[in-house]
Amino acid sequence: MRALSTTRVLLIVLAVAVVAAFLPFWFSGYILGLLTLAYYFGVFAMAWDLLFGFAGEVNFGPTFLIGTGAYTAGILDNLYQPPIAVCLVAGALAAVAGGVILALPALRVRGPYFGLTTLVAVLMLQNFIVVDASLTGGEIGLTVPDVISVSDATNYEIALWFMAASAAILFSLSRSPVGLILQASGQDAVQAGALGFNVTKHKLAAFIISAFFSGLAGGLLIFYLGSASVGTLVDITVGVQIIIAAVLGGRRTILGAVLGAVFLIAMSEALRPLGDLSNFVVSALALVVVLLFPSGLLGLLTRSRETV
Amino acid sequence: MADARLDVAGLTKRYGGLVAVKEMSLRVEAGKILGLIGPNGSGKSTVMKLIMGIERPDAGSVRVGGTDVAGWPSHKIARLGVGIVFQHSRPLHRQTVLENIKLALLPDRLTRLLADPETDARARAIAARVGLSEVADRYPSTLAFAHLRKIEIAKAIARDPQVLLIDEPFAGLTMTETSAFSDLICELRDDGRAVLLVDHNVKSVARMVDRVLAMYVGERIAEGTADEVMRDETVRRVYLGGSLETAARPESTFRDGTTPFLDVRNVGVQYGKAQALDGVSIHVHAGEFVSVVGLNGAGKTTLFNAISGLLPYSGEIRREGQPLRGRSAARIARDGIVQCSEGRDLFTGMSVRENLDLGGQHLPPADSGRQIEWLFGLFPILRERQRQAAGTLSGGEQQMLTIARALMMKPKLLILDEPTLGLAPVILEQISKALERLRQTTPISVLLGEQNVTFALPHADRVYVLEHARIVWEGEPERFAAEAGTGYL
Amino acid sequence: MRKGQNRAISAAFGASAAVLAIILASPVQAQTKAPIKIGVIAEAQAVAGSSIPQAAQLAAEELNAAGGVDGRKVEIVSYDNHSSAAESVRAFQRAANEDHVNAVIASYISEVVLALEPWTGRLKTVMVSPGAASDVITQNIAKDYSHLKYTFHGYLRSTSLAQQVCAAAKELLVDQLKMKSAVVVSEDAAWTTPLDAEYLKCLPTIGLHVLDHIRFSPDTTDFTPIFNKIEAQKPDVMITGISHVGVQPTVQWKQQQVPIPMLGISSQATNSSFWNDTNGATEGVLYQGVSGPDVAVTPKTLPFVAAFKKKFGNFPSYAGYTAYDEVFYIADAIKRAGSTDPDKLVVALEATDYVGTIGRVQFTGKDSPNPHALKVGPDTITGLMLQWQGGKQVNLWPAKVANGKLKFPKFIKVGAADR
Amino acid sequence: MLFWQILIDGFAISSLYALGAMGFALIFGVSGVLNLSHGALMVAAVVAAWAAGNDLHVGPYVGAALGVFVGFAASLITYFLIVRPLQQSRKIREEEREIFILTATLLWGIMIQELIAYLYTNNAKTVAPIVEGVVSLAGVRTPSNEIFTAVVCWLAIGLLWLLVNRTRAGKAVLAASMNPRGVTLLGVELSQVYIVIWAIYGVLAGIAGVLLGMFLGVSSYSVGPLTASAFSIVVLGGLGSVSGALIAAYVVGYLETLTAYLISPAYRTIPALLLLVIVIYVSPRGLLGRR
Repeated sequence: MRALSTTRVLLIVLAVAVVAAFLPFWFSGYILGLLTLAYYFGVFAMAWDLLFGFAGEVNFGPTFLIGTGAYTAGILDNLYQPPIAVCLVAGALAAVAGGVILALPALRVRGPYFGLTTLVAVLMLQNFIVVDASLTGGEIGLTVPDVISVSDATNYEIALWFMAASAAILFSLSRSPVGLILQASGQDAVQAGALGFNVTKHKLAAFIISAFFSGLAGGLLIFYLGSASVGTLVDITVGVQIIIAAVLGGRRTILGAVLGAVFLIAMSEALRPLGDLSNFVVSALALVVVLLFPSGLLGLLTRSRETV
Repeated sequence: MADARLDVAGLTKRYGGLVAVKEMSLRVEAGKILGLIGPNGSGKSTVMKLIMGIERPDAGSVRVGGTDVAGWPSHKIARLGVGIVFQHSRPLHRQTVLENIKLALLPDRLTRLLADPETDARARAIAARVGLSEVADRYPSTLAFAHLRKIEIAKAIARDPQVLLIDEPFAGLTMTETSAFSDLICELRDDGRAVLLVDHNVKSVARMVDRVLAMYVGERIAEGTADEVMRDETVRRVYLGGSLETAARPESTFRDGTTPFLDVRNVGVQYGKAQALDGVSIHVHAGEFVSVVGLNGAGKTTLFNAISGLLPYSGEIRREGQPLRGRSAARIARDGIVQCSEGRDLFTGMSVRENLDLGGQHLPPADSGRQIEWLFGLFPILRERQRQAAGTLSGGEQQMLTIARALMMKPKLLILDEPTLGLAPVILEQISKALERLRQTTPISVLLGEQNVTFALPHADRVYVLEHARIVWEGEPERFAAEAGTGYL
Repeated sequence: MRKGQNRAISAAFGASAAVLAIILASPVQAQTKAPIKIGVIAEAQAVAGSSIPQAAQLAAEELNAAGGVDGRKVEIVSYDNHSSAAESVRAFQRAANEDHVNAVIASYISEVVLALEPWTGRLKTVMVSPGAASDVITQNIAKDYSHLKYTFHGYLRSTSLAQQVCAAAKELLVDQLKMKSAVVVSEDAAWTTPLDAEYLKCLPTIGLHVLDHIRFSPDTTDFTPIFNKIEAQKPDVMITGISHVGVQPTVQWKQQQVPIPMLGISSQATNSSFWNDTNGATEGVLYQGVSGPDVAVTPKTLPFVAAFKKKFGNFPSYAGYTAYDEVFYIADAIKRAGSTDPDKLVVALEATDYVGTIGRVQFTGKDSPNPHALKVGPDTITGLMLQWQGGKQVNLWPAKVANGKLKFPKFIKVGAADR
Repeated sequence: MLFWQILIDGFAISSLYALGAMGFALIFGVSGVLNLSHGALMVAAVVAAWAAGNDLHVGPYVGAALGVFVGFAASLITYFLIVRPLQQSRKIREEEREIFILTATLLWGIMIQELIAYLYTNNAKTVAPIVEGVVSLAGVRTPSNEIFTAVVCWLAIGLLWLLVNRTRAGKAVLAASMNPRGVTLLGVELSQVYIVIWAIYGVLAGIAGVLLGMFLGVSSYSVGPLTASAFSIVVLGGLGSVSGALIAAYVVGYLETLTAYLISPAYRTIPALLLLVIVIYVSPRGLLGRR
């Protein structure tokens, strides 16, 4: 992984994406639907990895950003039915605003305390959605009148290319000078400051970027599903699953996050015959990976040279 | 006057009631090196952090090239031309050495998605300058400790700072590495930079510095050339104490012969890449009082923690001939090797009595009561303070409680790590008396680690000097001043 | 029935449905024709939802034992939606695109059905809901008939439910016990909005003065403040609209000995296991139902209950009855349409006239303000008012199928004093 | 009247919160572990007590005891299976250990939750109460069970206090929560202290769970909210401070009750969350935090 240049990796991403673009010729709509979801969750996990792996901020509330984006887009569509693109942009912007709100305490408090504020942010959003049921659809969900497409293949291609583009942007960013500074700020803010970097500015930027992609993906997801609900987009457990996808795939790799998300989906699909127990088994498998292979799938594949 | 690159005046920093730095003033001109020395806790590192903007000063000015930067955020101070070399190196592990250097060359802009093409060449030039050329494309985790220190220097000089702050430049380096390192620092000075070196003692920086400023408990105590400072009476008293009276018992009087009570053989400890202990061998006989003197950072605490089973180590540590490796720290303590750690590790929310009871919890209640009575005799103040929470005691009382709590365990060997740290002379007197009584009236062996020689020598039967992770001298206390004293400053 | 909603993404990702194997001794000739596939999307972990696939399965087996539909076997494909709208959408897509089902029976949660409704039009797949109640489902059809005509509401609308509650309350409470005042208390959900509106309209007409109208979050766990607030207003009865919650308000009602009876919709109370779930606290609770275990609403009711109990070991939930009937009338419609073409199937379903376990099933016409809703009334479906008494569900209304008398636990003060 | 009502109801619910959160705080204080499977352990205890009554037909006392035992056993399993391997793993960097423990305990909680939903559905369960009926307190009709809940909570808190302050093992635990290194230097095996605190924690969570099951009832969906409430109480009280958790539990309990009575039950949790945000922002150490 390390030995490969950024351009090489981007070419590999492109190649994989092109191959994946042909999957609709072989796979059924159902499998495509699963992958569509996996790709969106991959984007969530990548955005999270940018914050945790690079900026060093333990964000337990990725769903705060996702939910803000998705619900803003969905509510807007419900109320005024502007073009979907307008809803998506509004959602992404709302998520960015959410990212800034989340970043404020992060720049003030450290470590577990920041993690707590993010958790509280999720709980607040959840409460707002549940209480304000007339606007948000409450506990069970918000249904949007418009969807991007009803064709599985079209939805799949949109998700795939959105994911590939996000991966390319986020990965390039992580490898760019800005990514380097971000990593330095995350690892040792004092030292980064002493090297002349405005740590606050860089971390804020990381929050904004992470929020932008989370919010946009959240919006796209609800216009794919046709509905949004606390249980699928906002709940803390959803956030944890995103974290698990990123940790499973390998932290600080950006691309590993997609791998983790696809792996989780493939796993739950493979375990479908177990019925109600499938969630149990998927959690157990993820737990085993966390316990035994902390460097994640990508770490396992590339045998990272980083040693403790 | 006008060409002082760094001009600090009246700098003050308080943490709550504690004054860490009091009205410090110092000046460094271009092309000069100022050594800022002081024992542990003297506030020298705080001064450095205040200059860099990592901490905010409560009062005073910090002028860099004429601009007062006191209270600025550190990235702005850095951009004004101040660089710092931290004592601990934390390079980015997933980036090569070159990339680590490039990082420091990057502009602080969010829009910079591609590095300037010349960045690479500049980074290579800096790597060559500090002697990292051969390893430029390797990962930090594969490098030796000295290389990691050089990465820090490389990062600090990447922006071509006019003022360079260096914290403990030689900590963890070998002799040859030290000399290569000081050559490098001298070259940086010859470029016309103002350099502030922060270290524990004069000796280590004497060869390079133009002037030395000595600090003690937040205040300046002396300033001048290295020689002047070394001859200064106040400095000598701070480092070496006054006249030394010793009352050593010859080693031959301890009758356990070839298997001493504690036998540390060729022990090494590594913290990451840094060698914290290197081939250290010491021994303590049953009933003997042994002092290990050394400056802060020499490795005393590491040695004691290895003995107490708190750290993994190489080599062998034996107690009465039996290896200690594999026993848990708690087991070692229960078996009678008890440490009073530097941080004291008291249960601050509990009363004095409760702390003592916890020390005696392995004893039958009757024994425990008797032991407490004995200790109240040794430290009468603790009897008065019985019901008070440990956290509310004064520093000296806390130290007495720490020792008393350890003695509640009826130890065979008592390890005392820097018991004098931050204590007033009156208190030292009391603790000193208690230790002497312990030595006279009990068969307990004591292993004392100190940088305060005045405190360490009077009771000692034998003394070791620990310097840069190695034992450099061993002998009777009366020989210390003549043979090891000067090197200690 | 769901709160906090801890949903594993793995679940969110896929309809992790267990496809129930349908292997029956089948006549050889039937296998030459492709089976009729009916998808069932339900909440397998919820009591009300778990009866849906079971009842559908039972119906399919009975149909197949009788030779199937024109020699075609009926096959049930079931999906667990984990009570989530998004997962239901996934399951619906899978059912339509992957498993090519001919019709879908989906969910007792209104929000789920509302989320699926646009997909019935998008994927041109017929869907019948066995248990959702919201009037919005059918109002939507009226607004966009050509697109949403594939949705059928196979359970009573909230408005109809409220009307039945009012009718029962008039006989049982006003006429018999001379009650005068009520407080409406409902959970905040899509289905209770029209329910409450109808309550507020019809209760005064039967002589119950509505003192207050309380809506609470389905997340509520501590009902003490709500009961206290109601009690302070001294109503004669609480008229309820609860489905997602059930056990907790009932248990706390008993524990705090709130002296006011509860009557209305309490979906969880329709389940036979409710007595155990509440440790008997449900004693005296009055709830509307479309059927009861010992109530012969139609000649088909009791045989169905017996067969269900024999096969699955418990009694069906209210959505079990409707799901059972739905399999039969979907099969019937396919037979009449002579095709599984969705548009022809819609026409055939609209003409449904089928006597099932809960009454006579007929759908309202496409010109009605609520197209594709169940018709209610003495000739079609009347509904029941039951009460938990000593661990049994006893029917009190309508009188002709009643099998018990109104009876309250001691702490309830009925008609007590001069309120 | 309303005043007494709020006072009594708030007291009962606060006592429950306190009991649930104290063990959580103890664990964090001694070992720095935030156990996010907390809610799952409590629900497991409730479901065990419920199932014992329904399936095994045992009396309420035996059922409750069984529930508490399940809480105790589940807690120790959590420690040995999940937490200890992660604490001792050398593959994980020190600064990342925290997120690994959080992730793993959360996964573990989800596993327990899914298993419960699978075996016993996600319907709410209530444990058959040990005492029934109502009594009148200051003119407020109060269920005896509510009083019982408060009494048992305070008995358990009192016992915990005695254990910690009056026994040698308890003293060692308390000392370890202040300074883990200090007790090692005094010859106390931290690994044994950990086992003791996880055992205490399990019993407390079990009792709190069973009481909650009798008082309000829980379902498998309660897992997340229960963890979150313990978490916010412990943060509000100051991470690791057991007495802080006790005080914070009453602050949160009364704030919730006041909101429920005076504003609306729907907004019940919101003021407490707002308070939490403010406290974290103004004083990240919480009301009585040490770290």
